[in-house]
Amino acid sequence: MSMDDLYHEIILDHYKSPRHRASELEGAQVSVHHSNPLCGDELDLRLRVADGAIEDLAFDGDGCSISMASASAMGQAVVGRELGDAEDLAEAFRLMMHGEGHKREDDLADGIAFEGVAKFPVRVKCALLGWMALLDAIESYRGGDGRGSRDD
Amino acid sequence: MSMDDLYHEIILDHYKSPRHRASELEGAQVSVHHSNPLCGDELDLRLRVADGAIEDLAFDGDGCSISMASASAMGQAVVGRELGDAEDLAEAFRLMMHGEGHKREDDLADGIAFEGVAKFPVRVKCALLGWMALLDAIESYRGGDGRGSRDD
Amino acid sequence: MDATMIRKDFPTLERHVHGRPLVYLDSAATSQKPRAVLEAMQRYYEDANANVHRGVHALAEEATELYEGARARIARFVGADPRGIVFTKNATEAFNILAYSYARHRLGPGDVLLATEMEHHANLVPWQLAQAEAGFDLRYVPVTPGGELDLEAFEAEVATGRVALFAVTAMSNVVGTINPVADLAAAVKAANRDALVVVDGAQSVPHLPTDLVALGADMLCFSGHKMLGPTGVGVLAGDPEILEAMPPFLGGGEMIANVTLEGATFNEVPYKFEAGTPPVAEVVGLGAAVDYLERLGMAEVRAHEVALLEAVLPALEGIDGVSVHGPTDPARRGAAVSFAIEGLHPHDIGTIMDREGVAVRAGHHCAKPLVRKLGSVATTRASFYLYNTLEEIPALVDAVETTKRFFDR
Amino acid sequence: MDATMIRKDFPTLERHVHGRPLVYLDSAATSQKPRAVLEAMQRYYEDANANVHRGVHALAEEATELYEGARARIARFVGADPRGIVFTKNATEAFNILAYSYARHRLGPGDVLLATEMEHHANLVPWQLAQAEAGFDLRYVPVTPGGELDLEAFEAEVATGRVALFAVTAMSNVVGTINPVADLAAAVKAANRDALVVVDGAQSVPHLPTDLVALGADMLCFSGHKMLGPTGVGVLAGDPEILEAMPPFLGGGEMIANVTLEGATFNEVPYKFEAGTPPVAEVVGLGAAVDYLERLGMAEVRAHEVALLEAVLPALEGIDGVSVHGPTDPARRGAAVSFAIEGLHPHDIGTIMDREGVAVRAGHHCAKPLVRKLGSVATTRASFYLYNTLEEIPALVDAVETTKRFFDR
Ligand SMILES: Cc1ncc(COP(=O)(O)O)c(C=O)c1O
Ligand SMILES: Cc1ncc(COP(=O)(O)O)c(C=O)c1O
Repeated sequence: MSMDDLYHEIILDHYKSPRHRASELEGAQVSVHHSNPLCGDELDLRLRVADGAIEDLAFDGDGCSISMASASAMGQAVVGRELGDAEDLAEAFRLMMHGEGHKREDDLADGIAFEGVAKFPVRVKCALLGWMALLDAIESYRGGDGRGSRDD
Repeated sequence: MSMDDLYHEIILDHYKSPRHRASELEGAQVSVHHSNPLCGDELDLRLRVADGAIEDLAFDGDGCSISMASASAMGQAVVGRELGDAEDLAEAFRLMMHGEGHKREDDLADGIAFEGVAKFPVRVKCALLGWMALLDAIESYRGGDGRGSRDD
Repeated sequence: MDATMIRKDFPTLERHVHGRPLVYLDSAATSQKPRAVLEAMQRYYEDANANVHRGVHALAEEATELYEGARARIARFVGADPRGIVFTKNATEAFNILAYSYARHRLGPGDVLLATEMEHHANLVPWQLAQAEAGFDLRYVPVTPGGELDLEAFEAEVATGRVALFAVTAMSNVVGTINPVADLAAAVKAANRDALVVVDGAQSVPHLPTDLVALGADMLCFSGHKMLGPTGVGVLAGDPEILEAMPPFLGGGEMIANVTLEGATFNEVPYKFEAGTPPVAEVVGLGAAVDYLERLGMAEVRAHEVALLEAVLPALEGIDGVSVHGPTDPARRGAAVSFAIEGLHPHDIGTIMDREGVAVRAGHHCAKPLVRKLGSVATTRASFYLYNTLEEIPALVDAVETTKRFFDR
Repeated sequence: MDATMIRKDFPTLERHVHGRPLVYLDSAATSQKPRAVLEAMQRYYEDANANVHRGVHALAEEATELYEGARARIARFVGADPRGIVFTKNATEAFNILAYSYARHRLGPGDVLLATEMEHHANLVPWQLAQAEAGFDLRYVPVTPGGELDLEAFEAEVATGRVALFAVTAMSNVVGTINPVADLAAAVKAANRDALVVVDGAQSVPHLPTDLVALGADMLCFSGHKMLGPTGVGVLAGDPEILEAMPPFLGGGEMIANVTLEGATFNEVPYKFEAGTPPVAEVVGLGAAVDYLERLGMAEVRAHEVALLEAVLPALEGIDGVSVHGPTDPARRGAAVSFAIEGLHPHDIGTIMDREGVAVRAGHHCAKPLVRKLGSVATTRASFYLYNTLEEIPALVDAVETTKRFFDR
C-alpha cells in the first residue's frame, strides 16, 4: 500500500488539469450540490440532457485531489451515455470502491485509476462524491425539479 | 467497625419499641412527609407547638431500623424544647453524623447511640431522616403553611 | 458452560469483603467485567486511541474501524441493522431520545402512551416529562400480585385503538418476570397499526437470546454495563427508517451534514443521534463483551440461570419468614430475585448480609410504582449472572439466617 | 516540566505508524492517556466495580466514594462547587442540557442569544435547535480575518441590553485564539444583568489554568477525553443555584426524588441532571487525569505549550507557501495550529503527512462557519499538548516539505 496506489499519476493529472470543470453550463436542466460532512468537501454538478442521454456536464467545487479528480474522470466517462447506462456505470464504480468487483473497466476509462483508493477507507467517500452527485442529478432530472442538494 | 457500632442495643430497642410513633397527633398544627430517594424510606412527622416549644410530636413511616429508631430517639430528645433549641440540637446531631464534632451529648439522650452510624456513610441519611423532617416541620410551622413534603 | 471456570475471567470475583470471599449477587444493578473486556479497552487506549470518523491519520482510521466494527457485532447480537444501532451513554438516554424525538413530536391529545406498572424509572419518567408537554394520555397496564402483567387489562387498553406507543420491559429488574413481548407487540400492532413498540432490554439482553424481529419491537433500549461491558455506553437499537424520520435530539458535531450560522442539516442515522465525541473505548469494550457472550452462547447463559433459579427459589422459600416476589416458575422469570424477610427492612438486611460477604441490593430498584404495588417501599434483591455458581446459594441462605438471628436478639 | 520524561507515561506515544515513530499532533481532537488514568479505571473495574449511590454493600460504597471523590477533585480543578458539577457523556451533552433546560424555557421572542462565529458545532447547533422552538434571536459576534473576535461588533450587540445568554469559547479549536472571556462576561453582565454566560472550555480546561469565578462564567462545558481522561465523560460545571432552578432534562433513575404513576419529583443537583447509571469508571479516570495535571501544574503545562508555539509558528511560516491561521502571538493563543499550504487541499496534506508518521487533522474541525470565514472549506491542524517536544517540530516541518514535493511532481 504505497502513496502511489492512492495518488495514481492519472489522478494527479486530472487534479491538475481537470476536464469538465466549470461554474456554469449552458442549457443545463439540472444542478445539484453535494458535500461530504466529514471533511467538508463541496461539489456542484450541472447536467444537460438530450434524447435521454448526458449531452454535457460541468462540475465545480472545493475539495481534495481525489474528489476533484474523480469528478473530472467521471465527466469523461459518462458524457454521451444514456441516463440508465450512466447510472449503471456509477454502480460499477461504487462496487470497485468498496472492493466488491471490477465491472465495465473499459467504460470507466480513467476512472479505473481510482481502484487503489479502495485501500484507503477514509478517502472512498471523496472518490464517490462526484458519482453520488451524478446519481442525484439524474434522479432530479427525472423528477423534473431540476435542483438538488445533499450531504453525502 | 463492627455491626454493633451500627446496630447499638439502644437503636434496636427504639426500633422494636418506638416512642412517639403514631399515625395521628391531636391538635397538631403541622405535618410533613419526607422520604429518602435512594432507598425509599418514608416518614411522616406531626408537631404540636405551644408557647414556642414542641409540646408533642408523632412520627410514622416505612423505613429501616436506623431511620425509625432515630426518629423515635429524636422524639424523646426534643419534646419540651423551644423551637430554636430543637433546631440547634438537630444541627448537633447532623455534625455528629458527619463526624464533625460532639456537641450537646447529654441533650441528645439516646440519640448518642447513633454515633457509630457515622462510620457507615450510606446509612447516615437514614439516621438523619427524622431530624431533617423536624427542621422542615419547624420551618413550616413558622411559615404558617402547616404542610410540607420533601425528599431528602 | 462451566461457571467455575468462567469466574477466573472476572478479577473482581476474587475479592474478599469484610474478610470473606465476595458473593456478588447484584448483577441486575451492574455486572462484573471479564478481563477480555478490560483488555480490549486498554489495547484501544494504548494503541489506537484517536477521535473517530473525522481523521485521515492512521490512529483515527484504526479507531473508526474498531468503533464501527463493534457496531456491526452488537447489531448482529440483537438482530438489528447496524444503521439502527445508536450508541448512547446508557439505556436511560436511549429512552429519552424516543421521548424527545418521537413521543413529543408524534403523540398528542387523544393518543395513548401505554406503559406498565412494572417499568423501571428509565421507562417511566421520560414519558411523564414528554406527556407534560405533548398532552397525550399516559396509561399503565397493571401488575398482578404475582408480579405479572394483567393481560385482560392490557387487552382492554389495546382494544381502544388509541395506543400510539407501547413501552414494556422484556424482563423486570425487580421481580424477574419475563413478559411475553412478542405476543404483546403483535396485539398492539393488530389494533393500533402505527403504534411504536418500545422494549426495555436492559435486563433481557444480558440474560436471554435477543432478536429484534422475533420480539416484534420497533425499538430496544439497553445498557452496556449490565452485560459485561463498561459503564458509559448504552444502545438504542431500532428500525433505521423510523429513526431516519425522527428529528434530531442532541445537537453538535458528528450529527450534522452541514452547519451555517442560520441553521444545520443533519447526518444520516445512526450518526444523526450520536452528537459529539462518542464513547469510543466503551463501544469497543461492549463489542468485546458481546464477543464473550456469543462465545458462551446466550442459550447456555439462560440455561445456567434457570438452573440457579431452580435451586435458589426453593432454598429461599424454605427459610422461615422469607417470601419471594414474582413468578415461581423459573421458565417464566429471570434471575433477579426479590425477597422479603418478615418484620425486617431491606436496608437492614442488606447491611448485615454485606458483612457476611454477600452483596445484594436493598431499595426500590428504580421501580417505585412496582415496589409500592408489591405492598412495600423496598425489597431485598439477589440477582445472578453467568459467573454465579450453585455453591454460592448456601452462602446466600446462611447470610439470610444470620440476618434473622441478628435482629432476633 | 520535562516532556521527554512525561512521554514515558503515555503508551500510545511509543507507537510507530507506517514504519515511523508516531508524532501525534491531534490532541485538540482527543488527547492520549497516561498509564495513571488507565490504571485508575482498571483498578476500579477489578476492585470496586458496582453501581453507585443505591447500594448498601461494600463494593457499592467504594464505587460511590470513588465517584464522588472524583467529583470533588474535578470541582476544585476548575474552581467550582461540587454541587455544580454535572457529569455528562461529553461536552456536547453539557451544551444540550443548557439548550433544553435553560434556553428553551427562559429565552423567547425579543431575547438575544449571542454566540460567536468562532464556535464549535457543539456550541452552535444546540442553540439553533432551541431557537427553532423558542423563537429568540440568535446572533453572532463576527470573527476578524486574523481569527479574533470583533470586539466592536461585540460591544454593539451587548449594548442592546437584550442579551439573555452569551455563549463563547475560551479557546478556539481551529485557530487557537484565547478569548478574553472574563472581560466579555463582565461586559455582558454590565449591560444585561440576568444574562447567562456559557463558556466552552473543551479546549481551554485541558491547556490553561481554569477558575470558574475568575472567568466570570455561569456555566462551563468541557470533555474528559481532551484532557488525558477517557472517552464517555464530559462536565457541565456551573452555579448550583442556577442549575437547581432549571427543569430536568433526561428523565430516569437517579435524577428523581419520588416517582408515582402520575408523575415524579426530582432529586437535588447535581443528581437531577445525571439520569441513569453514570459513567462511573470514566469519572474515576477523569479524576486521575486531573490529579496528573495538578501534579504537573497547569501553569507549567501552559508554559510548555507557549514554548512549543514560539518554535512552531516561525518554523511553519518559514516554509514557502505555508501560512498559519489565527493569532501570531503565542501569548494570545493555544497550541491548536491550523495552517494552509498554497494550492494543496488539507485532506491530501493529512494523508501524506500520515505516511510520514505525523498525525494531523484535516477538515472543518466541527467549526464550519469559522473555517468558511477563513475562506476555505477545510484546514490542516497540528495541535500540541504537554507530551509534545521541541524535537518533534522538525518532523512536522519535514512532513510538510515532503507533502509539497509529492504534489509538485
Ligand atoms: C471547542 C470545542 N467545543 C466542543 C467540543 C465538543 O466536545 P465533545 O465532542 O467531546 O462533546 C470540542 C471537541 O470536539 C471542541 O474542540
Ligand atoms: C429494567 C431496567 N431498565 C432500565 C435501566 C436503566 O439502565 P441505565 O441506568 O444503565 O440507564 C435499568 C437499570 O438500571 C433496568 O434494570
